[in-house]
Amino acid sequence: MILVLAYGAVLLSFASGLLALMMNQRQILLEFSQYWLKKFPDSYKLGRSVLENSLQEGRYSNVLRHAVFMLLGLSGIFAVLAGLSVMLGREIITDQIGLGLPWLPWHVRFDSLSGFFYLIIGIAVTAVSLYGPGYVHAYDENRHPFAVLGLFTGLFVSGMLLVLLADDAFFFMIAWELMSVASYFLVAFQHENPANRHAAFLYLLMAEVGALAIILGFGVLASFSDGFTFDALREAKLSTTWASIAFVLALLGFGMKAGIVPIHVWLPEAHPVAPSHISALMSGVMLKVALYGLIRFCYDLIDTVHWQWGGVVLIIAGTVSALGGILYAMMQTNLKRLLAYSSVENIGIIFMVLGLSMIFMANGHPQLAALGLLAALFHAFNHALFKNLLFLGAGIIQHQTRELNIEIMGGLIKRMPHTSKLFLIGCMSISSLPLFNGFVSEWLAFQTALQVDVLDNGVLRSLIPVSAAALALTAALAAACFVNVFGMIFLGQPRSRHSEKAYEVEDKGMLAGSALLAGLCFFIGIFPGVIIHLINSVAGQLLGQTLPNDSAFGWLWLAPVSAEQASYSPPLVLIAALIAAGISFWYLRRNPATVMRRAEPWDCGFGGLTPRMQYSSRAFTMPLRRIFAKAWIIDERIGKDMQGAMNQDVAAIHYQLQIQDHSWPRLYQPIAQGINKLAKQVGRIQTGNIRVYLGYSFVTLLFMLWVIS
Amino acid sequence: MSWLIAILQTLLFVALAPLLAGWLKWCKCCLQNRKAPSLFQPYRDLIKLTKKQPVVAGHASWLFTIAPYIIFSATVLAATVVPLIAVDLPTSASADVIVMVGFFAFARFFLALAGLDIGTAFGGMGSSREMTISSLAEPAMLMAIFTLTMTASTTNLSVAISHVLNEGLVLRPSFVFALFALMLVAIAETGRVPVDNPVTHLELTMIHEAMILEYSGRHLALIEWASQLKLMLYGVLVANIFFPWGIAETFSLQTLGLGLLVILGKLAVLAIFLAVSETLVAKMRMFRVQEYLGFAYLLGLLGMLSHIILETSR
Amino acid sequence: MIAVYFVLLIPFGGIVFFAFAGHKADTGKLNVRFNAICLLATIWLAINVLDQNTILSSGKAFLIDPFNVYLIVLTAFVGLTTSIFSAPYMAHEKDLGKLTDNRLKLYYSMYQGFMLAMYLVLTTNNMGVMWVAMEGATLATVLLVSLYRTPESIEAAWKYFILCGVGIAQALFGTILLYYAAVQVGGIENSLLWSVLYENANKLNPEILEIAFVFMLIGYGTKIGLVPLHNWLPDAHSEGPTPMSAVLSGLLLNDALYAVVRNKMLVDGASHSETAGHLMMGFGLLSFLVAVFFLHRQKDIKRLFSYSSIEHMGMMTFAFGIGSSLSTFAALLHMTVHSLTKSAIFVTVGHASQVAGTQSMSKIRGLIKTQPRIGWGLLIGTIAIAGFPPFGVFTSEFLVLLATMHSYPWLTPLLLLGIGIAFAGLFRHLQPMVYGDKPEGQLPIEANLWPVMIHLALVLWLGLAIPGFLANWFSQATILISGSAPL
Amino acid sequence: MNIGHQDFYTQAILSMAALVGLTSFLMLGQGRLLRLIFVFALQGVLLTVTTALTAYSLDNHHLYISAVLTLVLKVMFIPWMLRRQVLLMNIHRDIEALKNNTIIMLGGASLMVFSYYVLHPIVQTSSTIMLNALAVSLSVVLLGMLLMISHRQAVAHVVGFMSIENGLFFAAIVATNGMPMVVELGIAFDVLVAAVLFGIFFFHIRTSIDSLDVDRLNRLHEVDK
Repeated sequence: MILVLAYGAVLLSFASGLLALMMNQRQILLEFSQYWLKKFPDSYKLGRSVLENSLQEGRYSNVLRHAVFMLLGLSGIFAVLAGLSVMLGREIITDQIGLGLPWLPWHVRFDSLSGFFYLIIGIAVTAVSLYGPGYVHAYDENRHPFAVLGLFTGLFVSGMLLVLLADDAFFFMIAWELMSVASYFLVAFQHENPANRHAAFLYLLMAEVGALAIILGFGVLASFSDGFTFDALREAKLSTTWASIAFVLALLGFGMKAGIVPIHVWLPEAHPVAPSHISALMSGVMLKVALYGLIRFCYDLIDTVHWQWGGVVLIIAGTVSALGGILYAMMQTNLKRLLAYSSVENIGIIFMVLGLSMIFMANGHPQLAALGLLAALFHAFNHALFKNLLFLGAGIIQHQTRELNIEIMGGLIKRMPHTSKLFLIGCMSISSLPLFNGFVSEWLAFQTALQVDVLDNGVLRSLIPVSAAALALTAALAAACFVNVFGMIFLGQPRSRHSEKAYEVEDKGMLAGSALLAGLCFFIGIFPGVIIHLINSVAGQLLGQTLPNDSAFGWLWLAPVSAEQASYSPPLVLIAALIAAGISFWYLRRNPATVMRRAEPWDCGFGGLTPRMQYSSRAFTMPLRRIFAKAWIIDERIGKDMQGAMNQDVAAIHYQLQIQDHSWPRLYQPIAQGINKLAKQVGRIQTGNIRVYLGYSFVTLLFMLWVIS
Repeated sequence: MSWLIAILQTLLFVALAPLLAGWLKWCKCCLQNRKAPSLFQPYRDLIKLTKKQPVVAGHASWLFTIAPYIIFSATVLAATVVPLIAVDLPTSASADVIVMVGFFAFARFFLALAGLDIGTAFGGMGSSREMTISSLAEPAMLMAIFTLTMTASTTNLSVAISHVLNEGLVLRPSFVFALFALMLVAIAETGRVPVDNPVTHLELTMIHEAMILEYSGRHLALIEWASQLKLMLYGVLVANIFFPWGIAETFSLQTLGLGLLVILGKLAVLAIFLAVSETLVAKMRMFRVQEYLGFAYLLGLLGMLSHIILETSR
Repeated sequence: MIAVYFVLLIPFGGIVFFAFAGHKADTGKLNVRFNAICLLATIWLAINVLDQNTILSSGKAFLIDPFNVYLIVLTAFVGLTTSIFSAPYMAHEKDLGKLTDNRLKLYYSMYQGFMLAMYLVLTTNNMGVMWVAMEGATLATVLLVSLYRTPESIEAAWKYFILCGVGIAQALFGTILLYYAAVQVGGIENSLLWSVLYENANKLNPEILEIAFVFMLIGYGTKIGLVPLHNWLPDAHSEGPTPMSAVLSGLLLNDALYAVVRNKMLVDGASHSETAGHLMMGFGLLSFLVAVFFLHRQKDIKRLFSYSSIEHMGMMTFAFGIGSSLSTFAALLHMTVHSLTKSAIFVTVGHASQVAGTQSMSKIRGLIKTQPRIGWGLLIGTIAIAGFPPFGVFTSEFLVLLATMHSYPWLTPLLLLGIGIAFAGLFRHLQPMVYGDKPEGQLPIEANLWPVMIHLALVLWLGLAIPGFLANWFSQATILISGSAPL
Repeated sequence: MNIGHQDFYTQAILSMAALVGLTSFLMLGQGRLLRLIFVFALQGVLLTVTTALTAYSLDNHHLYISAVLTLVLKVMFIPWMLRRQVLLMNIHRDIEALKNNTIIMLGGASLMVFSYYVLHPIVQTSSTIMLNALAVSLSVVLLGMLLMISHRQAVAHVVGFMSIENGLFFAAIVATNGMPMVVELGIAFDVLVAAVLFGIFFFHIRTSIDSLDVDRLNRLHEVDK
């Protein structure tokens, strides 16, 4: 039954993809329907009318668009149901599909871990499919055919779902690459602008390299076992060295997809150029699938995680990514690029917490390991929610203002009231403020880090608190970053014509999709127990250890370790907050004489404040840019136009700022240049002179004869 | 019973905050040979402000008008967490120290947004600087707090405090470091000299004031009150974490009364220290703040390490 | 078994017919018919083999076993689809005035000649005849390479001719040595027959066989396009008419490899050292890695894909060289999917270059906008050849990687590096061609893309699931070659 | 072992082998096309004689046929065709200046040694003659390649190619008393076709680069100029 739901989700998304192909086939459908109606003239009055309506010239494309997304949404709902039921049932379902290699059919395994990520994907996909029709409506059918978009969206989603189902290396890689390739086409969707092409190329290249690393990782396991099924791989008895090699390969492969620094560069390139609902899926969900891969590989396949250095590596990589991600994010002015970098940050946090749990596992504290895993998965879940929300919001803004550059927005809070509220919720949860879901997982992360006392190893005991402090810094910077974002986009006065003219989006679906996510953000923030209960089953299956929190009042109190040590009760906090706010509000508003009066803001008496006098995003982040100057390659130019007598007084000042990621010049350009150089050298052997060629075969012959004898 | 005490304690917090501010001002005046206003001047200011009609910047949005309420109640929530006169109260169980930091972040978030909302240069400048400083201060503060929580192996403030209380007078090097770190952070977070100067209105030097420049009437009152409350909170943190003696562990009238008196005493002393330092030290440049906070972070780190290496090394 | 004679006689008839009938408007269609009938014949043949695994014709002249039967069908199939493509293509070339009736006459009759040679190579049981047929293939195609009579094409043809001629001569020397070794043993009747040799392999003198194998490897290796003997390949592919490139890449290289493997089986039978395997591995890896770098510096679209052929042949040679059952299975599969995919790609490439009016990649732009089917065909084809699932190439490469991981773990990084760089090389050239806005003055052309779709569909099918009979053949052949069944 | 102890047939074969080798050397050093072709024809004659000799001594009839084939192809047709081409394009006068001729010669000599060395394992299995004969034919093959590498004239390349064929043929005769008939015929057919094609190609190359200098066939390359 559960399996039916799981397969149903895959098939439905696949079907939505195929249905999208019908976009250009209206004529054929029309003829077919005519024929059908002739065949049974007096049947299905209703179906007939529906058919005729939907096949009308003007209607057709719209109807189809909605149908496609409806299927997608259905698959999302199926995925949610499947995930929930498998996690509540706490069972493991296995199956085989008669495809694949002759001696190796596709093995399927659906357990709590898969179920949890199924849930994530399901929610995201549902929201996106609510949002989608309104968004893609803007595309011009001739330049950007919906058939392509819909097809690859469907393939993309089904690929992700299949990855979660896979239970042998071969099937896993097929699903994995299906996901990559489909998303590649989505990134390249608007391929007439070079940015997309470049991003798509980079993305596919890194996906390929990562996939190769993963294959090799499986290969290492496989060469110690018989066959590529995960069951066989689990049996593999590896020496520590080989286990470490496999781990490093997996980290490289999955990390490349998840986007940890410094192998993250495809992310900020690919996410901005993809259609917003796709970037939402990529950033919110696909990265999680990579995370799933890593967890599956490290916790499940490499049977006993005996090496705590793996955890240390994860912690360090995670910390670097978290800090780097948020610092880079802060300097971006392209909204979606910024969000992409902030995904890097969140993934970093998740990796860090995973590393913690790995260390606890290695030191024989399974319960704390479970705590860490819980924090990581919970944060993954939250990130999926609010990052989706933010990307969808960004999509709406782009849709309404034709702009992504936050430097030239402003004042939208009045023009787009609903969007602004939803976006605000997103910002609050991502900067992990209490009462929102982001905070809960951050809190759990801190709690995990604070358990370091149980460890014996002094180095770890001092390393982990430092990384925890880095986590704190990250959180604070994230808050600053998103204050900047929200302030620049929605507050103050409009900085450009577009944002002056902007208005709230009509399409209810787009708002509904975002509202769903926003609501979840808040709900989970208030009742985290719900999700924790689910994740416990995952931990139970992976580590054979759950948290004590599953007690009575689990929904009210959050006491992961013990009520003595730490506890947090969002509902009470919410109530208290409401009381406090209510009292002060009532008390101060009771006097009718003191209604608000509007006036011009203080302008130092010069008069004529213009929008250009507001703090811009660049200005907002300037202090941090000064303080962390080493983190970027900053190219700041100030040009002055002089005029007047002896060119003394300044007429105008031009300010240019380029900020670049260190990893480009340090890592990527050298590789590219190296390959080109090598290719040039290799090219020399083909001189074009036939006698030289004959010489080659002559020499080869002699050489090989010599080798033989 | 305990709930009642908790609520009373919170009210006490809210009520006493302006008094502390007044006392601080009084001390400074005395140190600077100025004629001091009465201790209750802050109360008068607040009342006056609530009576006034609030004026709001022309194109400020709803966010600007509700921000004060949010800021105030967030700070009050933080106050519920910190034990003032008695430990093991249910409220401090419902939210631990990390959550308290979260509340501060919450208030700050909206304060900064409000600063940006009015769409003038000052607001933006203020929010930018505020976010910068706070994002540097937060790790330092957490380092300091972690030292404590790892000693007491809990993040629940009242449990931690009673733990310190029960183990009696133990000289912990880590605590010394943590204490100084926390003090430095407190000064930065509450916007005192040398990081920020609450009394100045010289545009280019102000941080906190720049953000609330457009506020008036009851809004201003709320924000002022919130910042006084914040000052007191930090004071109580420093006082009760590191010198918890005298705080009530049982809910009898005299213990509570004693606790109240003791804490008043501690705060008074702290305020004097603060006043002296503010009189002696000059405000530092914006871009030297990172060194200041870096030092605070370093102290916190040292505290942490000394806790790990010196105190519980195995 | 009569089927074999059909398989051989039909193309022979084709040669004669086209040579004397002269070129008419419908010759292209006739060519399709010939190939279609031939395909039927091969299928008939395959059905014969289906029940009993190996068939020796009377007089042992022909040998059909699981190793070559699927190659035969593949040859016929690719031959057919390519002829389907070539009919409108050549017509268009004629309209452009690049070709005359006489040349087309030559083209079609030599097309059949090439097919005949291919069938002969595959079906014959006689090593000598195999050599003759291989040489015949060269002779049949050399004139087609120079079909356009441009200086480049003539140069390419000359190089092809000389290099392959000299190379194949080495193979003959190897054959003679083989024969000699067999004669030495004595008591072996008509000892050039592969089946006979295979039975008595253990009696043969290993040293002689190894020397012979060196000559074979050099000789047939030239045809496979192993570095550094590959130099003729890109020239011939890029200068000849595109259908020729398709069949050269899709069939000729396979069959040369087939010949080498046949000989390797003998050597392995004779000597139990792995010398032959190691030689093949070395050659394969070298070709693979070098070709990968060449991909990056191509300007001509057909050259690009011919280098990718070298790369893949290198990988197959490497896989056969490893000689474990897994790698052998992978190599057999790779032969199939590679020739399907590569010929499909060449078909689209031909159309693309007709759309742009040039083969230089800097001029081919915005195919998806100009003619979506061609653009998508090229894109999907390249995705497939670059080894992305769910296409079959991925399956085989996956298996090759794992097999290498099993047998020679320290070589896998090289393979991975190669695959990565190759991918980058292909896509850096591909993307600008298919994406982007439609350039000026490019007109959609009359293109028949069914071959492409069928090929890619088959490759997809093979990637998702290998049909039972094929899997059976593969595993039989694997047992034949490597001595044990895959897993 | 001493050649004196061999029977007449063997002695004859060995001397033939020596002569064949000699002719290859002559060709290698030869700059004039007409002489080159003549020497090539001479080699063909030697092959024919060898074949006939073998056929007679083993009275193996199908070898007579291959002898005749050799005579027709290698002695008459191909030299005639080549000569005709050369005269047609009147390049019979220009001498190809061979660079460092002596080195090439020495290289050729060392090749002969090398081929003995390579084929040495065969000694265990068979009499020395076979070894010698095979070695000679191998060296003829290698010399043929060397000829092609050292000469720039397309005609010379054809001659080299054909002399390689000769070497193979010689090996086939002396080592294995000829291949099976069908193979012999096939090879002969291939050679014939090849010869014809070469004729065609001379014409094409001539028209495209108006010379037969293969060094000028260098448009297709991978080197950045």
